[in-house]
Amino acid sequence: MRDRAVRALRGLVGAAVLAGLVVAPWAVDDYTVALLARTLALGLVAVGVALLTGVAGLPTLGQTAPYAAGAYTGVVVGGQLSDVGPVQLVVAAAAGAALAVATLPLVVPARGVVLLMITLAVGELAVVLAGRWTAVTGGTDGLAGIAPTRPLWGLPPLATDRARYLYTLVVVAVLAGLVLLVLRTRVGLLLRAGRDDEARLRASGHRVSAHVAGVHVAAGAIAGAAGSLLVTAQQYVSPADFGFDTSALLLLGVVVGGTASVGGALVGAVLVVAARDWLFGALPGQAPLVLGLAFVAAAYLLPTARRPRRRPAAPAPGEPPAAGTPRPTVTTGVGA
Amino acid sequence: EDRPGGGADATVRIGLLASLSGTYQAVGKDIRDGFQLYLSTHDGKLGGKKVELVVADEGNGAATAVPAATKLLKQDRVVALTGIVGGGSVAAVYPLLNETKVPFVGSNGRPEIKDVSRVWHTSYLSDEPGEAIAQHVRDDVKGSVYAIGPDYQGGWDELRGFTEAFARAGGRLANPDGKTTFTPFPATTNFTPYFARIKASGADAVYTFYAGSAAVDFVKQYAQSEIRDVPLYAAGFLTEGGVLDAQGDAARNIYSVLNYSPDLDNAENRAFVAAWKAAHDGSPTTYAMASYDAAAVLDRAVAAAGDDPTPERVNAAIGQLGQIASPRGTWQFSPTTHAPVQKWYLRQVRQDGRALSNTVVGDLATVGG
Amino acid sequence: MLRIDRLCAGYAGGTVLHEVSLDVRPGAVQAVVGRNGAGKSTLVHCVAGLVRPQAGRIEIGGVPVAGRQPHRIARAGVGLVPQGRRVFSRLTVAEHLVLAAAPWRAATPGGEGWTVARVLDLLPRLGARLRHRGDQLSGGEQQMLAIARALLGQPRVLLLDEPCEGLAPDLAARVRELVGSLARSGLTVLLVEQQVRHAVAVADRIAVLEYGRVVYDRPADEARADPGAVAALLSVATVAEPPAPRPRSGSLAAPGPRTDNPGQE
Amino acid sequence: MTPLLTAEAVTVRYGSLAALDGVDLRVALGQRHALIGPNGAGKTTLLDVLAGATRPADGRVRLAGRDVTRLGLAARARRGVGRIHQRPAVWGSLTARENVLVAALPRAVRAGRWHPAARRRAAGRTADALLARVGLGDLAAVPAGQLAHGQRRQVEIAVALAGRPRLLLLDEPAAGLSAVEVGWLAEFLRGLPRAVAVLLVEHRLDLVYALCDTVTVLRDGRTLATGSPAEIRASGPVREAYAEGVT
Amino acid sequence: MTGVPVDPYVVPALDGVAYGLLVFVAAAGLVLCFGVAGILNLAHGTLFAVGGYTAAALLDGGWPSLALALLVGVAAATAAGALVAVLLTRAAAADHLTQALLTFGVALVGGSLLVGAFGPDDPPVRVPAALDGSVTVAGHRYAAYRLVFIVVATLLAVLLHLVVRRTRAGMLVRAAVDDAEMVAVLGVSPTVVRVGVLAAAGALAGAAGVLGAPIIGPGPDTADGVLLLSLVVVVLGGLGSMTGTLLAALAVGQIQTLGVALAPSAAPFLLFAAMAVVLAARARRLATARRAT
Ligand SMILES: Nc1ncnc2c1ncn2[C@@H]1O[C@H](COP(=O)(O)OP(=O)(O)OP(=O)(O)O)[C@@H](O)[C@H]1O
Ligand SMILES: Nc1ncnc2c1ncn2[C@@H]1O[C@H](COP(=O)(O)OP(=O)(O)OP(=O)(O)O)[C@@H](O)[C@H]1O
Ligand SMILES: [Mg+2]
Ligand SMILES: [Mg+2]
Repeated sequence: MRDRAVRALRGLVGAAVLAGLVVAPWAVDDYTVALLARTLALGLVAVGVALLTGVAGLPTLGQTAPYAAGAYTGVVVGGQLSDVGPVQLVVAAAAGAALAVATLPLVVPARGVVLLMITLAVGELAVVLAGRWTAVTGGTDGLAGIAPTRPLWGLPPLATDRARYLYTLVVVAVLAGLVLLVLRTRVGLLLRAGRDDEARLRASGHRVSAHVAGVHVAAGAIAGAAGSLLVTAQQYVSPADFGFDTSALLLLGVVVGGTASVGGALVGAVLVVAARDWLFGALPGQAPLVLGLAFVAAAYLLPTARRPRRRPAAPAPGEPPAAGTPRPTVTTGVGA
Repeated sequence: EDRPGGGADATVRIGLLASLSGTYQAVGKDIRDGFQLYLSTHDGKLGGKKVELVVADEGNGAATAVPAATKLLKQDRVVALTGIVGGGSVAAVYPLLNETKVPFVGSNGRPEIKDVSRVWHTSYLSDEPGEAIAQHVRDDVKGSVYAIGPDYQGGWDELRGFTEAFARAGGRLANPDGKTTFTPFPATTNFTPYFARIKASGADAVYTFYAGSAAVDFVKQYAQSEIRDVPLYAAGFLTEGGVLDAQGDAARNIYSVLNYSPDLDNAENRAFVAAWKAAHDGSPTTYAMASYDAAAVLDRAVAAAGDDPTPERVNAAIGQLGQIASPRGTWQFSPTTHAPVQKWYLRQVRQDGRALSNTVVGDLATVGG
Repeated sequence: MLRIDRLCAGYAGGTVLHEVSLDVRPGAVQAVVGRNGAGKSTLVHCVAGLVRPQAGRIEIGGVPVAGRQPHRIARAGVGLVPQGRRVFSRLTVAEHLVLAAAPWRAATPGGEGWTVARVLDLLPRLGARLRHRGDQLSGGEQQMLAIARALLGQPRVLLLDEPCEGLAPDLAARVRELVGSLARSGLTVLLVEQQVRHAVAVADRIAVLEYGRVVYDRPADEARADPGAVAALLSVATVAEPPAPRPRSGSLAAPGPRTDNPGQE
Repeated sequence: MTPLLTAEAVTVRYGSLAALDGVDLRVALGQRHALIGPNGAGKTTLLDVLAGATRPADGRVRLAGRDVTRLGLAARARRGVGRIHQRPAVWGSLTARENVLVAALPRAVRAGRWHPAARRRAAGRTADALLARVGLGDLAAVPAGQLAHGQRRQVEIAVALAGRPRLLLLDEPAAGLSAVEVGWLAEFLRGLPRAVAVLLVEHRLDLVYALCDTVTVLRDGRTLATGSPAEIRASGPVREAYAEGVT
Repeated sequence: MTGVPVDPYVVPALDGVAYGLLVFVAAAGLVLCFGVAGILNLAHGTLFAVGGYTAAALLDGGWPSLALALLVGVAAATAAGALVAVLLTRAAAADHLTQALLTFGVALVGGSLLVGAFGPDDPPVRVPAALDGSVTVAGHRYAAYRLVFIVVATLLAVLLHLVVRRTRAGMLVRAAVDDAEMVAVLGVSPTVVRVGVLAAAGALAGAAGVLGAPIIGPGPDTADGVLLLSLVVVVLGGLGSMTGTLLAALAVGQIQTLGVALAPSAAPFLLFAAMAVVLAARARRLATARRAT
């Protein structure tokens, strides 16, 4: 019963957040709008994280790497090639996807906690690289004063917070909608099946490694596009945008949003990131404390928390038994 | 729209952004306290107007600094912004300053910025401490010097300031390739392998820059290493503030260069130190002093800006201030960099009563601008 | 010994058991049969405390246990051989045996206690696999281990959920024999069994569960005398002729979209 | 009869234990072949090797004449090997229908339905038909993780059939099924197209004798005998060995 | 200057051993609760910091104060660990990610409270005078206190291995990871097992915090650093294997010292690059050896 209430509450919160996002530019001040634009970019990364972590059962802390690749590519494209948003988006997404392809040998064989640590390493390496590749990235101090983007050919550049926000909102809505549509096809079905039991999926003739590689690359592309959005939204970028705390916050946002749901992830990440940003301004010095309490409360409210589950006696065939890995309960805990 | 207008009893709203949580919170809290100390010793007024100080948390860097600064600038609509611990945060906030046309009187680090028309600093530029001490090290050390520092923008600037001036003075680096050794930051907690390299290089002295917990680790491990007898010179933060307590005896005899020391003998400093000690444990740091000075700068600028201190007027007034009397001695803004032209001091960690403290042992060059 | 009184239970999706009542005397074997999904395992799990009853009473030796924590029920002397074995995949057979030995109970009433030696004597195959981990055993070996684990807990009430699944025929026969002799020595047994033939052979009473309701509960002698009755209730078909598809009704796991589909969260 | 599947001298070792020790097996096209033996004889291990889940230390496996020893699960599934596991393996968070759908999709792709919607429709028809056939039509929308033990096995049977295999490997499909469902199952296996070969591992000998034309007895990783049900029944040594295996 | 070329790698190599062992001690609590019991406790670093701050507050340079600090630090961290367990109880049936959410929240709150209580500066830590110096090893000077860890870590590794593999308690913990319900059916409350594990892990973290304070001093950053390093070695070590974790810790120690000394320019990449490659290689090996039943 309580689960149902919480779920209903969640639905309400989700709807309220989405409605709020649409009316925000006319309802709140510039500060909040600027903050929301940044937050939405992160929300888009969260869509990729949810795709990997929730839908496909491949938990990740490394989406900041393609996110960073997309952001810096966006800067370079903006400076050298074109100030038109969609061009930057496409090239940045390609950069994110390319980075994901480069890391495939590392991530494809891994699952569960091992994957979590590998992606953590990838993310950290990306940040270190971003901090040292001064010629492109401006080093740890970052790049400031990036030229504004044009939303489309022939339109004026985005000069105000509201314009930047609306651009971000439209792009995020389109991309998240696209992901949702694709997930409604057999792709979503196969990803969820792979999360439950991989060997069984192989035994039905599916190429699981290809699915895994595909979803990594897709999430990379989404993160890349989000990187370009971040640049457009805040006209500034530094390695600090891609640090471990960003990864952790994204993952937590996705958990708060309900792991397997892409829309929930978007809302969850937006809520978590907005709460953090808002707290740092509103309660100076107390933000971590309040944020921590909020996380604890959220863990209690999650409906998945108390569902009885059936556990098979032997490890699921997809799980390497010799690893000594505790079953990534990501799969069963949420599932059964 | 709600910006307070003219009148003698009007208020001015000042934004202070500093790390109150995260890695740099010790520095951030000093900056906040220094500013508040100035206010509390001046009736809570700047330029004769009541001050409403809005404090926001910079967190660990740009990611959290930008939203907090956005709030101060766009929601609270402050007349001037002060504080900011991290150079990266300054860079990130800079476009917002341009957009909102609010002057920024920074009290700590700062990256290279092209257009400083609205940016002022009461601390110093990162390459100045090294520049100020290089000649002294050259004269004092008979032999080569090993340069080592943290691998991020601040570390690069600090060490570059030293190595360039040192080379100009005819000094020789002991580093094998003649280039500074940079350690991963903030990941490095164990410096022993670097000490082994220093030992192998046969250096006669070491110059470094670390701050915060890295400074504690560096100094404590240095004192137990094979090179503990090699003289250590540093930018002042190595032994500044709270880290000195944590380092304890390991810090004894370290030389550092800084624009301030609590034992400076001038009237402003005596008043400042006394007021500080009345409110806090221990002695004030350079961070607190710089923030105190930022308040002093704003005090005079707001007074000069007339009845309706708009951001533009305050900014213009800062440019006209001239000499500023401060606990560190008198200084003034450089017309080109908008950073102080000030005197630098050589300090050494010595016993001072029961505690160790940074004692001034000599004046170094006047640098800045 | 084991009294179940108007027990209702189920899951988030709906009620599965409807007013189930059973009374098992000490030293008796109560068999429960029923089609897949009838609620047999749910019933067993309720007694063991793994599913919380929605209503009704469960008494063990006169003490009400419904709603108690599973480990308390276990300490009250209830042992379980769960369906699907559920052995610990990363513990060796030897470790299972160490863990299962219940230090807080001396012996089964009326009989000498189960020792590791006695269990291995009964199930010699396990003795040859002592160093294997749970997930390195064959299906039948896992089933043996699940039985051994339950016996070593020195239960007073033993819940067996299809204990012979996956056992080779002769071993299955020996396990059924064991069930009979355990009951004769005073143990109370609740036995879920798919093969009516076998259930009737060892049980003192036999109950048929259908859509979560007890539709038949008689002494086994009666069932033996009239084998058609139980079979008809189960609409047992011969291997040759398939039965008509069964209807589904009641509140049992209503088909259709469930709100709690975890995949949709 | 042409052999569809041959296993030659297959050996699988786990440390010092030889779970399979030079096992030979031939399953002909359309044959109903049973594999019996005491617990721990190596039956499941052999199915693992045939399905491509375990790589043998020695020996080879041929499918329709081709050496498939080095092919993995997916590749063999695409060559027509279907499997039911001893412990029901379903996709717990997918509904029963989605479970069958997933298995039916590759088949629909191979059948040349390139339009995704057509493909999905085809797979959906297969799924509905199969679920109805195993008697789960009314539980199609329930997540498989919430089904009873026996119901999961029913789902798995449907999943295995959805791939339209040429060779069905069944590991104790009747275990945990109620008498009614066992009846269904038997009917099912009998009703399979003659082209489909079945390798059935089962401890319920009544079912084995009623369904199969050939029986192989495995014990301690070795084949003890192969023959018709009547021969196996009559063979003294076999009965003895089967009984001995557990004492 | 002696004029004789000094081998610059002796001390880093030795230091790598001591540092690796220190990392192992710091990670020991996490090996228990995450590696063995499968509970992802992101508050591990905070428990360590509790021990560290206790040490800073109580140590005065004498031996009795070290004993007292150990006692108080272990008690405080045990209590904190038990508190985490109690908080986790409701969310216990959930997956690692929910555990991560909850324990990360606890870590944030705990970190804020610690800094609130002890201030933002790194407090000084005074080791007993006998250990506060350096000794000469193979002609090189070396911090004496670090040598202590060679003893502590070895003891701890052996002890943990025995407890986890040989005692009934250890078996219960491992069994509860597989199937908590079946543990309950054996008559043992899984909640008690969980609270026990987290309390024990807290005790280990507290002890490590006290002993490690002179090297990884307590400060606002300590918790994060310790957590990250611990996670790295626990996962690298193969989750739950004491020998594996010990080897991983030693490897990490060598990477952070000898690796840095040999290739200083690669220093920022070394640890994570090595970790990613090793883990990926292992995952690949496991992926080829999967068995389906
Ligand atoms: N965890 C669960 N969540 C929701 N519904 C469940 C769950 N477990 C079982 N059910 C439902 O409860 C009903 C009864 O299940 P139960 O396992 O008790 O049947 P059973 O008689 O043991 O069947 P079988 O002979 O197949 O083992 C089934 O319809 C099943 O779908
Ligand atoms: N991964 C493994 N590691 C070690 N030994 C194993 C492993 N898997 C199986 N075995 C052993 O190999 C032998 C054969 O196992 P298998 O599962 O093939 O038996 P089975 O004939 O299917 O028996 P059952 O009828 O009980 O299911 C068993 O003794 C088992 O203990
Ligand atoms: Mg059942
Ligand atoms: Mg088997």
